[in-house]
Formats: sequence, C-alpha cells, structure tokens
Amino acid sequence: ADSVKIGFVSTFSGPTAVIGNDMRNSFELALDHLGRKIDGKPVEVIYEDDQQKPDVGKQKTEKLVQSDKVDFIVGYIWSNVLLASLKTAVDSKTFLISANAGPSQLAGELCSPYVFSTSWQNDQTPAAMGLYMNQKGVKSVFLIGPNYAAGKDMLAGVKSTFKGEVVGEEYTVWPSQLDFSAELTKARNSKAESIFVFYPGAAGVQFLNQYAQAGIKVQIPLYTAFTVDELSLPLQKDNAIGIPGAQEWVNDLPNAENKKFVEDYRKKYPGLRPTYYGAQAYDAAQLINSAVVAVKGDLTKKDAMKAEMEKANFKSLRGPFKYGNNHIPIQNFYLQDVVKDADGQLSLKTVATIVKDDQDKFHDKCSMK
Amino acid sequence: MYLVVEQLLNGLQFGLLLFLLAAGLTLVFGIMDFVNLAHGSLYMMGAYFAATFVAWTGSFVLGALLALGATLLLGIVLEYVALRHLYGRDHLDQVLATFGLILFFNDAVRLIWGPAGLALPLPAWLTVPVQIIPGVYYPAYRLMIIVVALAVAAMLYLVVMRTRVGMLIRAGASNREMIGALGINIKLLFTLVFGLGAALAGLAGLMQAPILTVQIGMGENILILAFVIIVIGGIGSIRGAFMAAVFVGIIDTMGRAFLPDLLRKVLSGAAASTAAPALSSMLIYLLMAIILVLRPEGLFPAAKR
Amino acid sequence: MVDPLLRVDNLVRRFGGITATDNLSMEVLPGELHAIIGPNGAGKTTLISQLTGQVMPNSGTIRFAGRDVTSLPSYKRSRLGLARSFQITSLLKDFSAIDNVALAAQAHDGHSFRFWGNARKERHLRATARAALERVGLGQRADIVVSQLSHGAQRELELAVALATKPQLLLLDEPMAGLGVTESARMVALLKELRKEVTIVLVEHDMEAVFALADRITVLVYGRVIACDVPDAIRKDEEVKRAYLGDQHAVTRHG
Amino acid sequence: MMPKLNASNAVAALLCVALVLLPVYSAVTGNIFILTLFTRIAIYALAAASLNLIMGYGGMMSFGHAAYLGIGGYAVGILAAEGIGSGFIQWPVALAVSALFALLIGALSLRTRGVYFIMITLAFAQMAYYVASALSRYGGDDGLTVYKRSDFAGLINLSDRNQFYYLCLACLFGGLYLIWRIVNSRFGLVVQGVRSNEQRMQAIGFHANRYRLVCFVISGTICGLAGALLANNTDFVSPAVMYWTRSGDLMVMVILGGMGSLFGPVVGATVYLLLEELLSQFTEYSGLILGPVLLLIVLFARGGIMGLLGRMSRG
Amino acid sequence: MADTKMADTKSAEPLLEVDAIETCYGLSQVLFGLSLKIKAGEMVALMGRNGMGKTTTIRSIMGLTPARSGAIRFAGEAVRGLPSYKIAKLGIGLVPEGRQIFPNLTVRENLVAASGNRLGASDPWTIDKIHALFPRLAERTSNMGVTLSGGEQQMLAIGRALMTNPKLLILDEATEGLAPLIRDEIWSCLSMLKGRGQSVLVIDKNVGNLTRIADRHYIIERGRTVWGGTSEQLIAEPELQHKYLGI
Ligand SMILES: Nc1ncnc2c1ncn2[C@@H]1O[C@H](COP(=O)(O)OP(=O)(O)OP(=O)(O)O)[C@@H](O)[C@H]1O
Ligand SMILES: Nc1ncnc2c1ncn2[C@@H]1O[C@H](COP(=O)(O)OP(=O)(O)OP(=O)(O)O)[C@@H](O)[C@H]1O
Ligand SMILES: [Mg+2]
Ligand SMILES: [Mg+2]
Repeated sequence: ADSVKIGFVSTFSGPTAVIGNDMRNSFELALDHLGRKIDGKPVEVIYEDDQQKPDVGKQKTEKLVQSDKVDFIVGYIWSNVLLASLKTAVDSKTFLISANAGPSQLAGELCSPYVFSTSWQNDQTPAAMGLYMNQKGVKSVFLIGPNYAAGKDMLAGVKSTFKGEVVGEEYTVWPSQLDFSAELTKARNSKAESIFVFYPGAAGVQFLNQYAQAGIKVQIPLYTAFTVDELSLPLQKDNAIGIPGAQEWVNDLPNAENKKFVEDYRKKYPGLRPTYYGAQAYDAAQLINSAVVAVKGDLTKKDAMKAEMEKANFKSLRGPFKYGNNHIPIQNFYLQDVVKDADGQLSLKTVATIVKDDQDKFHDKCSMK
Repeated sequence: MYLVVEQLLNGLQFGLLLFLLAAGLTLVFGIMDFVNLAHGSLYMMGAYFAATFVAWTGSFVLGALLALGATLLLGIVLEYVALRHLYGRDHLDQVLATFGLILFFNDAVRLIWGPAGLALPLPAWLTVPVQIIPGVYYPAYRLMIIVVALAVAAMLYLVVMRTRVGMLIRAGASNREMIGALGINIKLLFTLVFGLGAALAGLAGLMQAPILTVQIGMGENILILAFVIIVIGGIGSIRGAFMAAVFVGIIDTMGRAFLPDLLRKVLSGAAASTAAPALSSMLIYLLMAIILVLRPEGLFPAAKR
Repeated sequence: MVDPLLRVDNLVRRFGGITATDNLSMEVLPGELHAIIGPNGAGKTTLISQLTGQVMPNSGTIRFAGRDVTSLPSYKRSRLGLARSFQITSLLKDFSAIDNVALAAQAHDGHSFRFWGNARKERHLRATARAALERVGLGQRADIVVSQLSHGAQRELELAVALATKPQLLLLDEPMAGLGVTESARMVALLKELRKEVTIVLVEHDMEAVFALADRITVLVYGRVIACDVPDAIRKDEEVKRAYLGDQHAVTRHG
Repeated sequence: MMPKLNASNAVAALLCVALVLLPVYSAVTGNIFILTLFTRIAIYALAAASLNLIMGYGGMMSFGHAAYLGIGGYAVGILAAEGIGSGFIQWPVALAVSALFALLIGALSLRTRGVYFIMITLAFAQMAYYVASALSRYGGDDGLTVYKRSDFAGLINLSDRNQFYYLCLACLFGGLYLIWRIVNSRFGLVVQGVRSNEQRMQAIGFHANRYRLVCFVISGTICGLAGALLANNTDFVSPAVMYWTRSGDLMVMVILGGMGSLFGPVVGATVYLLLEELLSQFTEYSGLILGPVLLLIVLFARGGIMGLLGRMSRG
Repeated sequence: MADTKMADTKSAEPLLEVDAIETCYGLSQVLFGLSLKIKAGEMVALMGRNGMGKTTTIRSIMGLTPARSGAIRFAGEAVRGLPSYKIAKLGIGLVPEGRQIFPNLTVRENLVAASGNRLGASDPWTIDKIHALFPRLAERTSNMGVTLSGGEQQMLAIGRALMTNPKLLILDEATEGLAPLIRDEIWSCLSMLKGRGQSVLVIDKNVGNLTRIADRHYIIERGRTVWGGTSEQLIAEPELQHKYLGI
C-alpha cells in the first residue's frame, strides 16, 4: 500500500458529539504534527459516526474493515460500542486502538494481540481517587453513580482502594434520570464525611448544579472521576471550583510534547480546550506512527508492528508509560483541581501525583503473557 | 421522620418539575389531540434561547421573557408551515412527522450552538438555599419552580375548562369540520393554541435548564416522562396530568430513596444490591403498566373529568 | 302459552345520577314482532345494548332461549343468535359493503383461527353475504367502500350485517332513521318478510311503520314500562298519548 | 388475486430482484460492505414487517417492538454463552421466549386502546431493557458478545457472508409470505375488522381481544426471529437494542414505507437505513436533511412511500 | 329576533343563490349543475331519495365539500371557495346529518361553544330559551355529549345551530330519530321561527309536514334539481312525488 489508512470510529452526532469532535480535533492535530505523513506515506483517515449505538458502531467497523480495508482502527468512546465492534477487528486482524473505552473484559478475557489501549481500564481512575481520599484521611464516603456498567465499575473502583467506611451507595437511572435530590438528601442524612460521584457529560453538569443549589456543597466535600473535565467545565462554571478529580492526563503536565499539544490545539481550534479524550486520541496517532516507522512502512508485518507497539516507544502526552501484558497502559494518575487561570477562566490544574505506574487488576485474566 | 418529609418534598417538587413540561403537552396532545414528539425539541429550544438571551442581556428575567416569546413564535411558525396539515390525520403520521422534526432540531442546534451545550447560570438571588422548616434547607430556585408550576396548572385549568376558548379547543379536537361550520376559525385558534403549547414547552425548558442542563437531546428522555404522566393521568385531563405528575414524582423519588433499604431487609445483600437499582429504574414504567392494566384509561379519564 | 324467547326481569341500569333502565321486565315471544317505543332518552337503546351485551346491567336478569345470558359478553350472545343493528351507524368504514356482511357470516361459520386460505374467496361466505345485501336492496353496491355509501345505504347495510349472522332474535334500533320515503317503504316490506323467519324487536319512532308491523308494543318512559299491549290498545292508551304519541294526527296522518 | 401492475408493485418486485441478486453484484465489484449493509437492512425489514402486522393490519400501535429484537438476541447470546451453540436449540428457544413474552404483555396491554396501548407497550419494553441491563452475568449494560454464530450442523454456515445473507433474505421473504397469507385469511380479516370497528365485531360474534392477542403473539415471534438473526449478524447483543428509540426507529420504518402495505416495511427499512448510511457519508448533520424528508413524506405522501407510489399509478 | 329588519333587507335579491354547482368526492362527481334559491324569510325544503345529493348540496353551500364550479351567493356575497367558518359567519347555522355534536363537551358547553350573535339579532337565543324549547336538554345539561340518546343529540344539534343566531338555518334530516311528540314540536318550532322571519332550508323525509309549513320545495335527482315549486304545486302534482320520491 502506498498510504496508511486509518479508520476512526467515534460519536459525531447527538449530544456526545462534543467528545467525538474533540478526539477528531486532537487526532488531526497529531497528524499535522507528523506532517500528515507516516514513514513518508500519506495518511488517509476515514471518520465514522457510531451514533453511540453498538450495532451501528459494529457496522461502521465492518465497513472500515471490509470496504475501506483500513490498516488501523482508532477511537471508541463507549464500552458497549467497542465490545460490539471488537470481534470484527480481531477476526480480520486489523489493529484496533481504543482511545477511550476501557471495559474490564478488554483488559481481561477479551484481550487480543491486535488490540491496544491509549486510555485506561475503567477501574483505574476511581481507584486512584480512592487512594487520594485515603491520603486525605477521609473516614467515610457516600457513593453515587449511574446504574450502568461503567457506573458500577467506577464505584467498585473507589471501593477497591478506599480504606474508610462506605456508608451508602446509590445507583441512579441511566441515562434518563433528571433529578438527584433524593440521592443528595440521603447523602446528607447519612452523615458521611464525603461524597464520591461519577457522572460523565451532561449528567455531571446536572449533578453539580443540584449539589450546589441544595446547599450541600458547603456541607460535604465531593470527590469525582470523569465528572469535571474541559468539556463540562464551561457549563459547570463556579459549581466545579474546588472539586477534585483523578486523571491520567491533565493539560498542564510538564513535558514538552504536552505543552506543544495544548498550545497548538488552542491555536488551531480557537475557543476550545483539549481534553483527555483528545490526548488519548493524539497518543493513538503517535502509537501508530511508532509501529509503522518500526517496520519501515511494510504494513503486512503485523507481528513486528505489534512488538513495537508493546514497547510504547513514543512520546506520550502523559509522559512515558509501559504496556502491560494486556496492552493496557501502566501509568500514573494525577489529582486535578479546578482553578481560575490568568485570564480569569476556569481550568484544570495538576495538584499532585496520586499513584505511579498503576496497573489494572484484570491483567492476570488476559491469556497473553 | 425528617427524612421522609424531606424526600416527600423532593418528590413533590420533582413532580411539579415534570408537570411544567407535561402542561404544554396536555394542551397539544391531550386536548388538541396532536401527538407532538417535537414538544421535547421546543423544550430544548426554550432552554437554548434562554441561555443565549440571558448571556446577551445579562438579566435572567429579561432573557427568560425573550426566550418565551421566541419559542412562542417558533411554535407558531412550525404550526403554520407544516403541522397544521396534520391535525385530522392518523396519530402515526404525526409521530413520523414530528420525529423528523426532532432529528432536524437536534442537528440544527448542533450546527448553530455547537455540540457542547450551554450554561444557564442563575442570578445570585435565586441560588441561596432557604430554610423552610428548621433543619430543612431548600434551594430558592426550586421554590420558584413550584410557584410557577402551580400558576401554570391553575391557568391551564381555568382557560381550558372554564372559558369558551377552552370549549372551542376541545370541540375542535373532536370535530374540526363541525366547529368550522359554527363559524369559528379553527385554524387560527389552533395555531395560537399550538403556539401557547410551544411557549409552555419553552417555559419548562428555561425553568429546568439551571437545574438540569442545556444540551442537545435534553428533551427526549424527559418527553417520555411527560407522556407517561399524561397517560397515567388520563389523556385530556388537566387535573389528571397534575395529579399524575405529583404522583410520579413522589413515587419515583420515594422509590429511589427507600426501596434499596427495604429490599436489603428482605433479600440477601448481593441480590438486593443488584435488584434495587434495577427495580428503581423500572419503577415509573412498572407504575404505568400497573395503572393501565387496572385502569385502561388512566386515573382520571377525561370524559368524566 | 309458549315459552318466551327472551325474558327480562327487573333490569336496572344507572348512569351516574340517572336511571336509564328502571326495574324493567318484559317478554318477547317466539315469532312475534315486538316494538318498543318511547320518548327520546327513555332508555330504548340502553335496553337493546343490555340485551346484546354492549352495556351490562346493574341488576336483574336476561334469559334468552331458556338460558341466563345476563353476564355473557356480546360476542357469545351473538353466537347464541342475538343480533342487533345500531341506531348510530356502526360499520367497518374502510371495508366494502360485502366484506362487512361476509365477516358477519364468517363469525357464525366455525372459528376464525384459520390463517392460510383466502377468506375473500370462500364461496359460501360470499354467497350468504350477497344474498343478505340483495335482500336489503344493496346488491348493486356490494363492492363500494362503506365510507362512500350515502347515509341511507349505510342504514340498510346495518340490517344486512345483522341478517347475515342468521339470528334467532333480531334487535333493530331505529332501522328507518335516515331512510327516505321510498326506502322506508321498502324496509317495511322487508321486515314484513323477515318476521316470518325470525323474531324481531323493533325500536322505532316511525309510528306508521310500528303500527303496521308490530304484534305487540311495549312503551318505555324514563326507563319504565308504562304499557305493553297490542297496537290498537296502545293507540288508545291515554298515558301513551300523553307521554309519547301526542296528537292523534301524528299517528294517522303521518307520511 | 392477480397482483396488478402498478408503480408500487413494480417497486416491490424490483426491490426483491435486487435483493436476491445483491451477492452477485457484491462478488463482481468486490464491494463486500454492501452485503453487510443489506444483511442488516433485511433483518430490520423483517422486524418492521412484523410490526406492520399488528400496527398496519391490527391497529395495535406497539411502541415496544424492539423488545423482541433484544429477547430473540439474548436467547441466542445467553445460550451461546452457556455453551449451547446449536441453532436447532437456540432459534426455537428464541422464538418461544419471544412468543411467551408477547403473550404475557399482550394479555395485559390489550386491556388498553390507542395511545394508552402505545404507552403500555413502551413500558414493558423499557422494563425488558432494564432487566437486561441488570443481567451482570451476561454483560449487563455492556452487552454480550456472541463468539460463535449459531451452528446448524453443517446445513448452513452462518459465518459465510453470502450464506448468512441468503438466510436473512429467506427469513424475510418467508415472513412476508406468511404475513400475506395471514392478512387475507379469515383470521386476518377479523383482525382488520377489529381495527376498523371493535364494537361492531363483538356484536357480530367475534371475541376481539382473542384475535388481537394471537396476532400480537405472531408478530412478536416473527420479530424474535429477527432478533436471533441480528445477534448473529452483530455477534453481539446489548440492552441498547431494546431502548425505546429503537422501537421508535421500527415504527418510523413502517410508517415511512407505508402502513398496512405488505412491502411497505421493506421499502421503509431500506430507505431509512440507506439514507442514514448515505447521509452520514457526506454530512455530520444528516438530521437537517433526514428530518425534513420525513416531514415531507408525511405531508405529501399519505400512506408512506407505497401509498405515494400507489396514488401515482392510479393517476 | 330582528324580524322586520331581516325580512326587509335586500328582499329583491335572494338570501341564498346556488347556481349550477358541480361537486365531487375525490373522483366521483355527485352534483351536476345543481341550482336553487332561497329568499329572505322563506322556508325551503330539499327532497329526493337517498343518495341523490341533498347532503352534498348542503356541504357545498357550507364549504365543507367545496363545489368545483358554479356560483354560490349568500347575503350578497360570493361564498364559493371561502373556508367554511367564513361562510358560517355570514349567518348560516347548520344542523348536520348524523348530528355531529361534540362528544367531549357537556350539553351546556356544546351550546356555549356555539353561541354568538354576530349579526346582532335583537332578541338572540340563549341557553334558557333552548332549554325551554327542549326541556329534555335542561335535564341533561352537564352530561357529556357522547352519553346522550340519539334523539337528545338531535335536539342538541338544533339548539346549537340556533345559538349562532343565523340568518339561514339549515337542517339536514331535521327530525331523524325524534319521537312523534318532539317531532311535532320541531315542526311547530320551525313554523314559529318562520313566522318570525327566519329563513330555513330543511331536508326531511316527512313530505306531509314539509308541504304544510315550507313555502317552496326542490326535488333533487342524481345531483340535479329536477323540480322546484310551491307546496301547492307539489300537492297538485302527485305524480311528481311518485316519480321522484316514490310515494
Ligand atoms: N354512557 C352513558 N352515560 C351516561 N348517560 C347515558 C349513557 N348512555 C345513555 N345515557 C342516558 O340514558 C338515557 C337513555 O338513553 P338511550 O340512548 O337508551 O335512550 P333512547 O330511548 O334510545 O332514546 P332515543 O329515542 O333518543 O334514541 C339518556 O338520557 C341518556 O342520556
Ligand atoms: N365521502 C364520500 N365519498 C364518496 N362518495 C360519497 C361520499 N359521501 C357521499 N357520497 C356519495 O354521494 C352521493 C350523494 O350523497 P349524499 O350524502 O349527498 O346523499 P343524500 O341525498 O344526502 O342521501 P341520504 O338521504 O341517504 O342522506 C351518494 O351516492 C353517496 O354514495
Ligand atoms: Mg336510542
Ligand atoms: Mg343525506
């Protein structure tokens, strides 16, 4: 082949298109940084919209594999879309790089030589938050999360590391619950010292609104995972100030690649700020680049490419990391907080490193050794 | 005990929040007999207009008023251009047409405002929690929602059930031809009523935006809830919709608040912690199914009022 | 004395505050044409509806052909041989006239859980239906969709549908309403024919027809029977005149 | 009945021929994806046709039809996960469970009419959705991967693209033929009569709800078959396939194609899914086009696309 | 009512003039050049067998099924092509075939919804007057329309049309389903209205009563007016009745 073909499956329609757009923006930026060539070959990217539906995602993946005959497939925000699409990619021996979704199956029994992640396994981020709460000496927590797979993973993640008492655990209807006052009331009455929540996207905005309006913000501190990010922050505004979260990437991580990424991103997409979704997509492009360069552009050498990717031999925006046997990063997690930056805008800032070289706990279940 | 009272209040308040959206829908669907799935889109437009106008004028009240006017206008235009041709038609034609409108509005909003959603911050005077009984705080804004919802309910009831215009709307819904033969310009009347329904949707959108979000697709899940309420209450009955909204609000809230603990008492820990969330997710639908099995025309069938 | 075909005892039906059927008892003998008359809102339609099962009584019993049918649903009563026409036309509007009638015939031709054969090609159903249509004078319009038939034709079709169920007892709720003079006359002639074959209960405000046809007449007022007798006696009954017939000329000079 | 030659029949016939010949085209041009796409279309067409049976002919507006897609799919998926790979077991179970579910919710739902019926079927489907989401043993919300497609003892290989496509097509045509026979049968006439005027049908001696219920069960069973096919096609089942928006999609396909017309749902499914796919190729704002298209079809094509074609050929 | 005034105005010109209208339902034509005239204060009857186009004539006048060609003038205005509400506003009150009362409104609301006195009649109809006319309705005043008996619905339909205080009252099947007593009352009510200068167009099968109180009659046969004339003429020509009405 005289070009490198990459399929990119993400959500580009509906309310969550904002995530897909960010991933695409960052991926495009990565290609710009690579000169839009990989090992001298032009790169061709085909973006496909999964509409956040598993069977549509699967169909798009099939299209990319069968019709476009791509060399790599990147993307996947949602666990269920990824799981539906996985078999197509693996059966056709096409490399698939998850730039966000991290269901435990992917780290465990469904791991595959052809599948890599530039994100994390679902449990890792909340587990890091649990560790941080230990460090802070928090004695008790009330957990609230949406009643779906990732929601349960997140709460389980906190529980796996948090040493204090879990005084309550509430699951809310997903995706349709609008009002959290029942849960907030329970949390306040539980006399817990802290609340932990996981609410991605719009639900996070909604939760913080209600948390602040109910006056609980001044009573019980909140800890979060994936609830406050650069996408939700402009909507959460002051409600998010002082609310800590854990993340493997923050925009102010002190490495040269990251600085360039953040700067160029803001230049290329005025008014927007990069997110961890984007950073993961950016890393995926770099990962692909490293593999193709290693085989000198011979895309048929799949084993060699796999071996190269396993080394994670590229400059990740989050700083260097290693791959576990299951192709999930072994990486640091940072504590982030919301602050007002120089021009008075709210932004996320790294406060501390919670945990170094954290590996997910499903890697033993993976048959690859 | 406090806890129960407070949760009851939460439920009541959530019910009224739902009623705000259901109100416009009762008018358009319950009384004009037009299945308008795009009601959720008008709700969304109300919220987007409000967020835009509030940011623009810097005043919550002014922005809200402008947004109301804008949704009213949008509703009228929509009705005039397309929907008025669908009144006498099969409900399913209306479903398909207004489903098309949902698709259109979602993408139009994404094109105009971007996919990220907007913030609609509250003015400071509405953000303070108010102590309503000793030890129980309530967000001031939610109290305002209660007041607005009650006012809307009263207004709707009076207009529809007590005025000649209300009679004409109901009559026109059942037999358009005949109402025309009585010399009433039913087209114009329906356009105005549809506009009012749209404005009510917009009102719900802008009132709920500071609590919920301003997002693409924000109207869809809540629209289903609004339909549930109208159906439980009995289509066409304003009193029914109001009671059902409160009922659903309270059952839903109380269910989420107390069901898990109750289940834990009867079931083993593990079984309870999987069953409880599943059950409370289903609660509203379970409730609707049971009510409809027992009372196939809802709690307050309209004909008997 | 023959056993009555239909026997109603102490029937009561209330709607909210009003009692539409008030402790009503009556008998219909086999082979007779029994007319029911009474002012508007007297409860005639409500009575018919209770007899055929669209409305359930609050109390009282209905016996048909020696069987207690009080709590049977309407479809079961139809199978026993009770058929009715509706005062306010009730037909399958998007079906052709003949389909309407054929379905009625089908209902009484074994069960309809037959999923395969084409029912519109079943000869005997079609033949029965056509015969019923011919009888009411709609033979020419068999294939017209009901919604395109004129009001009068729809009234005639009502009767054809009832006939096709081959009833033992035919309950007709104002079959002449909406018929023109010609058609009314034809209907009277038809009923004269029919009464030889089947017992008929006729609700009608067309007094000429009623007095021409009825063997006996029951008069309802406010849900109660105020008189039940042969036509001549009813014609002379002062109470009936006061409550229903009005001036004598309304009866004699009518039409 | 000799089918008359008119625009709508011509389109139906053309569509059938095209569907049958598609694998040839795909083999000649090497465009495999089109086959994948049309396999999915055929499956949804079958589901839509089953919905049309109750909605178009029976007047029962089910807003929960996607539940059967999920139930048929989960029957296959769960059996596969438990190590029972034989299609001879999986598929009958899928059909039986769908039928049972239809029987249960039909018996309860048929107490209601009209919009109430729409909403109660929605409620039951949503409950099915939440139950599936709670099945953590079978992936819960994340869904369940079907590692091996149903095994038919070598009779047919579902993993072969062409064979699977023809299987789906055979199911579709089989389903349509069945529906066609049913709607013209005694049973079918009764069901349509009940749609038109229930009181009248009761009065002439039909137990309306019994016929409705049987019709509802037949429809659910056919849709369960579509569910089993879908699970095999996607190699995956998840609760998402039962969410109310999916039931809405099915309704849209039926109305778009033409309710109460035999081929309407096939045309509807084809047009809807193709439009979705094609529009997404060149714009991210497909709703700006698809939405108004749907609106225009309702405004100007009563009775959906088939209705429009029918009127065109009548002059 | 404003009897004298109403009778005077434009007595030269007919109140309603239908000239050679043709009307179709879809593709099937029902009226073929039908014409008729009603003068102010006159009571005119339309006769004809079932399905000959009487109802269609009325629907065309009201604009419910607009005529394709021909002319319709009412109160000096050309009304063909106008929407039905505008025609009704000019002063036509309709008692339609099949009654068409509003099932989801109470009896009282049915009357209130229709009430209006656009033309400023000096002695307009009120609910009380309707109740006096039909005491049965007074008893049912808060019942939903759907629960009324057939005859009660007919009374309500007439009451509703009167509540609009029309210049021209049109009754399609005026006495269908009414008990003889009430039927007599309707006829005497109609002659009373006529006595007060009300113009009426009436369809009914009761030729005897029609010839007694109507001024003129039209016979419709297959969508055409085949005969028009006074009651005396009609009575004088029994073969007409025999030929067209089957009497
Ligand atoms: N479903 C109902 N709810 C309330 N009232 C009802 C209902 N059905 C009938 N009625 C009332 O019961 C009374 C009897 O009605 P019914 O229809 O039996 O009269 P009818 O004798 O057939 O009169 P008509 O000759 O006018 O047809 C009427 O006053 C009517 O208003
Ligand atoms: N909606 C319709 N579509 C098609 N044809 C119709 C429709 N309504 C009436 N017709 C036909 O038009 C003709 C005239 O009908 P119309 O109702 O005007 O007759 P009519 O004189 O009022 O009869 P009737 O005394 O039975 O009411 C009839 O042959 C009828 O079949
Ligand atoms: Mg009656
Ligand atoms: Mg007529």
